[in-house]
Amino acid sequence: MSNDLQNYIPLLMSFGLASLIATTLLITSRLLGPRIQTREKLMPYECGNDPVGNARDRFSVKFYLVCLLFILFDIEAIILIPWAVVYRALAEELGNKLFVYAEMMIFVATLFVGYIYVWKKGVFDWSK
Amino acid sequence: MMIQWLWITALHVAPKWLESLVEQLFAALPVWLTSNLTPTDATDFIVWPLLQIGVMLLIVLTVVAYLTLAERKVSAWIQVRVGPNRTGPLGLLQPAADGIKLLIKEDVIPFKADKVVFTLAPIISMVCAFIVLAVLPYGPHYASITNINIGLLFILSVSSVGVLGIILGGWASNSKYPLLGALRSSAQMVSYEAAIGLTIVSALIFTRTFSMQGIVEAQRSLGVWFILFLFPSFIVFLVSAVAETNRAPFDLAEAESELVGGFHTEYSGFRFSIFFIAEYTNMVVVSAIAATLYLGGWYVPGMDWVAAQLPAAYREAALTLMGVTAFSIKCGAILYLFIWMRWTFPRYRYDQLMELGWKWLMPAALANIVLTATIFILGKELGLVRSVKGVLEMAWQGKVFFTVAGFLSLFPILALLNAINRNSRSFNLRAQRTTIPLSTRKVKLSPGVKPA
Amino acid sequence: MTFQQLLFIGFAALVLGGGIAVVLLRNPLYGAFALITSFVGLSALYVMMGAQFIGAAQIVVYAGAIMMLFVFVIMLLNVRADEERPPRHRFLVWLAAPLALLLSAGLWLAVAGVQGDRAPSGEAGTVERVGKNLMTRYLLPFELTSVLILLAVVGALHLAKREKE
Amino acid sequence: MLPLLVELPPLPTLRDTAFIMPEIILTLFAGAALVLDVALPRSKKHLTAYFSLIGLAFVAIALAQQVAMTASLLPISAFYGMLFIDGLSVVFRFVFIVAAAFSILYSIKYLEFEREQRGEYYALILFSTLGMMFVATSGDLIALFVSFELMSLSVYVLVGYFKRDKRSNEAAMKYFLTGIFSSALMLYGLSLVYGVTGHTNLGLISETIAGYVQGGTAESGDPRLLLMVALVLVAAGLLFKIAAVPFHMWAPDAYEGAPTTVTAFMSVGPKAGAYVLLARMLLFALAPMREMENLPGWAALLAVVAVLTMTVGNLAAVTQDNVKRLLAYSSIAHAGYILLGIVSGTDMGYQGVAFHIMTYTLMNTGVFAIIIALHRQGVIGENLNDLNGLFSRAPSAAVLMLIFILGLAGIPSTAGFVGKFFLFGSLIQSGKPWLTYIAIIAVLNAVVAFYYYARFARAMFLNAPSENIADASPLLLAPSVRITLTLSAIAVLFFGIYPQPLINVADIVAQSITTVYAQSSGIALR
Amino acid sequence: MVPLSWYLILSAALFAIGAVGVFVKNNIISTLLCLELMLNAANLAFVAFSIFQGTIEGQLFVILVMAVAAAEAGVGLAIVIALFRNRETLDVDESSLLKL
Repeated sequence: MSNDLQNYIPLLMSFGLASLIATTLLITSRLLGPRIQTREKLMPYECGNDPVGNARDRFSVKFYLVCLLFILFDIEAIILIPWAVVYRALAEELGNKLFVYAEMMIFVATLFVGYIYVWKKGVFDWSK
Repeated sequence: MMIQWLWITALHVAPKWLESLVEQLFAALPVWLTSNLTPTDATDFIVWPLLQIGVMLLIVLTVVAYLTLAERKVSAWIQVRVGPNRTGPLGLLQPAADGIKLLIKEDVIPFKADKVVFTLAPIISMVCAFIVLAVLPYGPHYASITNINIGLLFILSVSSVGVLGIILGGWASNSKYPLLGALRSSAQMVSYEAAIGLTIVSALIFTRTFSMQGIVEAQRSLGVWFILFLFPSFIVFLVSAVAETNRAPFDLAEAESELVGGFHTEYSGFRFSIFFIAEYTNMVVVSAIAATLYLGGWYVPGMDWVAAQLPAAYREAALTLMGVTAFSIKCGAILYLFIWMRWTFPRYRYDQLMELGWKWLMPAALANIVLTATIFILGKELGLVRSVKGVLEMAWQGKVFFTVAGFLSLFPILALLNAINRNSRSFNLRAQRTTIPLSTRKVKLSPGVKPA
Repeated sequence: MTFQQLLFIGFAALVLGGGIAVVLLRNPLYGAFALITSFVGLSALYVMMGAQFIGAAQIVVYAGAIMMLFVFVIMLLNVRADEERPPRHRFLVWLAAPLALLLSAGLWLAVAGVQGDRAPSGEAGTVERVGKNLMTRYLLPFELTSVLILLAVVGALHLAKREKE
Repeated sequence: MLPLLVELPPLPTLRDTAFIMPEIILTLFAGAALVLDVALPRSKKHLTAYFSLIGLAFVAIALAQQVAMTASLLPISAFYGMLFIDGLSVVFRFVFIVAAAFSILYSIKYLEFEREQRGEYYALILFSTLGMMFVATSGDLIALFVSFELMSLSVYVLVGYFKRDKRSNEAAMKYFLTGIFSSALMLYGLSLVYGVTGHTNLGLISETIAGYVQGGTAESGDPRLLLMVALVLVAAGLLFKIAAVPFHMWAPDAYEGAPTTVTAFMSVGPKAGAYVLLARMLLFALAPMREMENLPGWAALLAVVAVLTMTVGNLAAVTQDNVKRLLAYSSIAHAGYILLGIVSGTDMGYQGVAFHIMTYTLMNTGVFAIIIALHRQGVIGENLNDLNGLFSRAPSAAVLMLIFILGLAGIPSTAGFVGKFFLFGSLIQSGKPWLTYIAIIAVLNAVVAFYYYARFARAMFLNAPSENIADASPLLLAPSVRITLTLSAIAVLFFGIYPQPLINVADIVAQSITTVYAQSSGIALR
Repeated sequence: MVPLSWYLILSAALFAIGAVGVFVKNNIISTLLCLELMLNAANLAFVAFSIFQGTIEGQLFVILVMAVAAAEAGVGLAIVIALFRNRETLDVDESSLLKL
């Protein structure tokens, strides 16, 4: 087993422990609490009125668009991260300092075109 | 200051037996404590970390419990009230009372709900909040539970999964308010998560590692906190962090005083409180990240010097003590800032919230990456910084340069934001007022009457 | 059997279980959830191999972002469970296990000879190594990716956005 | 700290950047088209089209600088072997530019008419072209995969471009699902290729595989087994893209449902891109696996697919009444013909592939241009009946259409004939008896094809105009389109009678393939 | 130590499951999920080969495949949304306007 892998074992343990605590607490609460179930109590909450219609209706597509943009910026961040980490070292090793700088600027500039496009298409304007 | 000096001098003149006691104590501590990175057998890397994690979870749970009390106390103080003061002295037993009350509440599952997912959602939230605690740098290496290479990235990834708990909870309730609340919460969290991801990139240029301990060490080797170099990034991070934890003034989705309580409307009893605990744990985690990335983690300038004044036997112990204390104080300060913000700023509208995330913080984070990279190259060209075997080294001129440049880079960023948002309607009150045409005003004022 | 092999079996079970659940579960939301479980298992396997960066990226990109998008769309369209219809090409369900076995066995046969199961080299998947190669040798596909992302934004926006006429 | 990368390669120089100058220009123009679209008012959006055309002209000029490089037959590599400039890449990039330019030109009026005039459309075509151009130049699996996805992803969007049209949506969905499925197949195959050889560079892969095939089997196992699995997966993925027979089901639907202009584009551009990728994978990376001892090589595999493809394509086309579906099957059949050239493995075959793809681009876009023009108010213009009496209504359009149709059918004295002659002839020239049999099947197929192409001619020239076509208004042929169509018709006839100039161009491609093939084990790409 | 073949077998099994799922599922979104499974199987094979051979290319491939997969998911789900808006069903077979 590599030395490095051992650092991950505690993560596994804390995962187990956390889920154990959560389930234990839930079960304890289930055992301790009273159980008097009435129809009104189990009804979905709609400010005291009887529920109207189906709860799972469809939503604005804006949520999808926001999530889509999140994905793309997330990917960008994930790709930028290795760059940021090696930026210093590479700038030294390659001798040409501007090279590492420029390649990222190209990447960011390309995405910035997309950013402008998305902005102008009004995706960020929630009220519209 | 005086007390510290007294303490140091006292240690210097301390009797030999005390010194030997400390030495023995350290020798008696199991191997894992000083070097849990190279365990020798199963006990070392199963039993002890397990204990460590258990203790940590216990501590954090207590901290979270008292965080709720602190929040109530501080809010009371800000509003010139007293706050909880009946249970125990100063209301110190209030969290326990709350916990017990919630534990013996009835466990209600709405009949329309999807039972499996309804149960699973809070557990996911809680696990995602707690698992991150294992990688935080509470102090020098043996005071933290584990130090993985990709600590920061791990935190990012777990928090991105954590959103699932919220969205599943809202969906499983099969009720309108929770579902809407969950969608809005998750859209909000997701928006600000992107900003966090990008703003961390600019910090990584200086840290060059994801390891949380490595980030602290990077600041320690320079003797500087990165907030000086990365002030714009810190601002972006802080704002995004508040939004990411769904706290006021960004608590749109669960604005309990105006709307119904968001994704956990249908949750009651201890199910609700698990969400609650997860939320507060996330606050702790986020403040810990901010403290680590920008405020030096457990490092305080001068602590190495103080430790060097001590006899060798105490050094580790003193460093640990100082480190853990410093870390707690920093986290506490940021947490206090969170609570303070809640009672100071009015709530945003949802469109303002999205706009702030996408039109202000996102370009700010992007511009900051570009600026930080440029400043770094500049500093390098000027010969102010060099790295020796991967460790950054700079003289005071370099530090001054980066600090000044870091603060100055705030201006181009602000100029950019101003330029691109000049016509923004969400944050420009004058523009908002003029958009309401006179003809549509409901209240017609008779001539001669001035509006109040 | 070493501890590591035990871990592998555990995570592999997670991955496979998730995968099978994706195929068997009728509710797409459950399917998405099962897939996330599978991805978490995969990420753990990557970390076990030493590809830490990939492991983290797997969760951030797949579990955190792509699956979030799926969940959003499922909720957005209110996709219900498949009706009580039998799955298409039912015979394929029975074919799945033999197919998987066949493919696996073939691979095993083929791989066992070629690779001779070398030990994984340490520090194979660190961020530094990935970054350095991505920024120098593989610069071109890397920049191309940004164009790909731009294209995806443009395309998806066009398709999903409701036009105001 | 970790040991850093052992040896860093030298930085890309200006020379390297010069090689991707066409691509850089294209990217700039595509991005600018997007920004332009946002900036322009609704009534002026068609300007993006002209802007894109200007961009393509610049790209062509930049590409012309590279023509001289093809003189030396050895490929030039840049960006550490990521790029691979040879005759094949230069010639085919011109083909892509022409395909894109024609599609844009024919789209302007059509989109105006459908009220879908937007800059995104042209930007997407440019992005797709960018992907194709990188497919043609990439010398590395990673770059190949990313650029191939760039190419396909924009076409998925383009197919669903009419988002209010159900058929467009459905076509996009089908195309997307099959496309991603084939990508996944290919990706898995690529992972096995990488696993066996340990490289992603095409040259190094070829070298390694040659070693395995020639005698590396003495070790404990036979890597060729794994390679076979990889080959099948990669080939299946690629055959999906070119709609070869076991994997052709999506093509008619996608062709029918897509906006006609997009159909025109995807039947020539991305398809040619897929052919190039196929050529790169089979004729370069996996070239040593053409024929192997004790194991079937890809030549036999591909021969079976080719025969099936042309037979099924032609037979299915006979029964179609929808022009777009008919042309879809016809393009499936043509895919079969083109595969024959790859199977034959001779110079003549490769010349035929290049020649046929080039002329096919002209002819197919031409046919589609007329169909696009037929599309008017109330008339979908996609049924064969809609062509009835075209000669009496629009004689020039009918004649142009006839020339393109005859070219597709491969009537002597058109360029289509020369292409088929080379493709079929190469089979006989190769001297292997089983290939001769295939040539006979191919010729029989071409005869079947005459039948359905003749239906076009009959509809246009012999049938009376149908009653339900109320308007006798002239077709929507803008002057620029008319000129382009006339020029391409003349080209089809000219190269049918005097093919030598185009054969010379095709020969550049063939030479670059054979040079690389001959030296596949010797070329080090760094 | 876990041998390479274990990882490869897992990846092959995952690939087969995904491929079968693509053909079996009625729902387009479920089909897309199965496609993601297939891509991930390929990723696993890439990483395993990369680690066991000590070459980095496989991991770079995986990072770019992730970007590609994200782009694909975005476009694919956008197509799903456009389709659903017009047709109100996500059944693969139902009332196909295009003949097969």
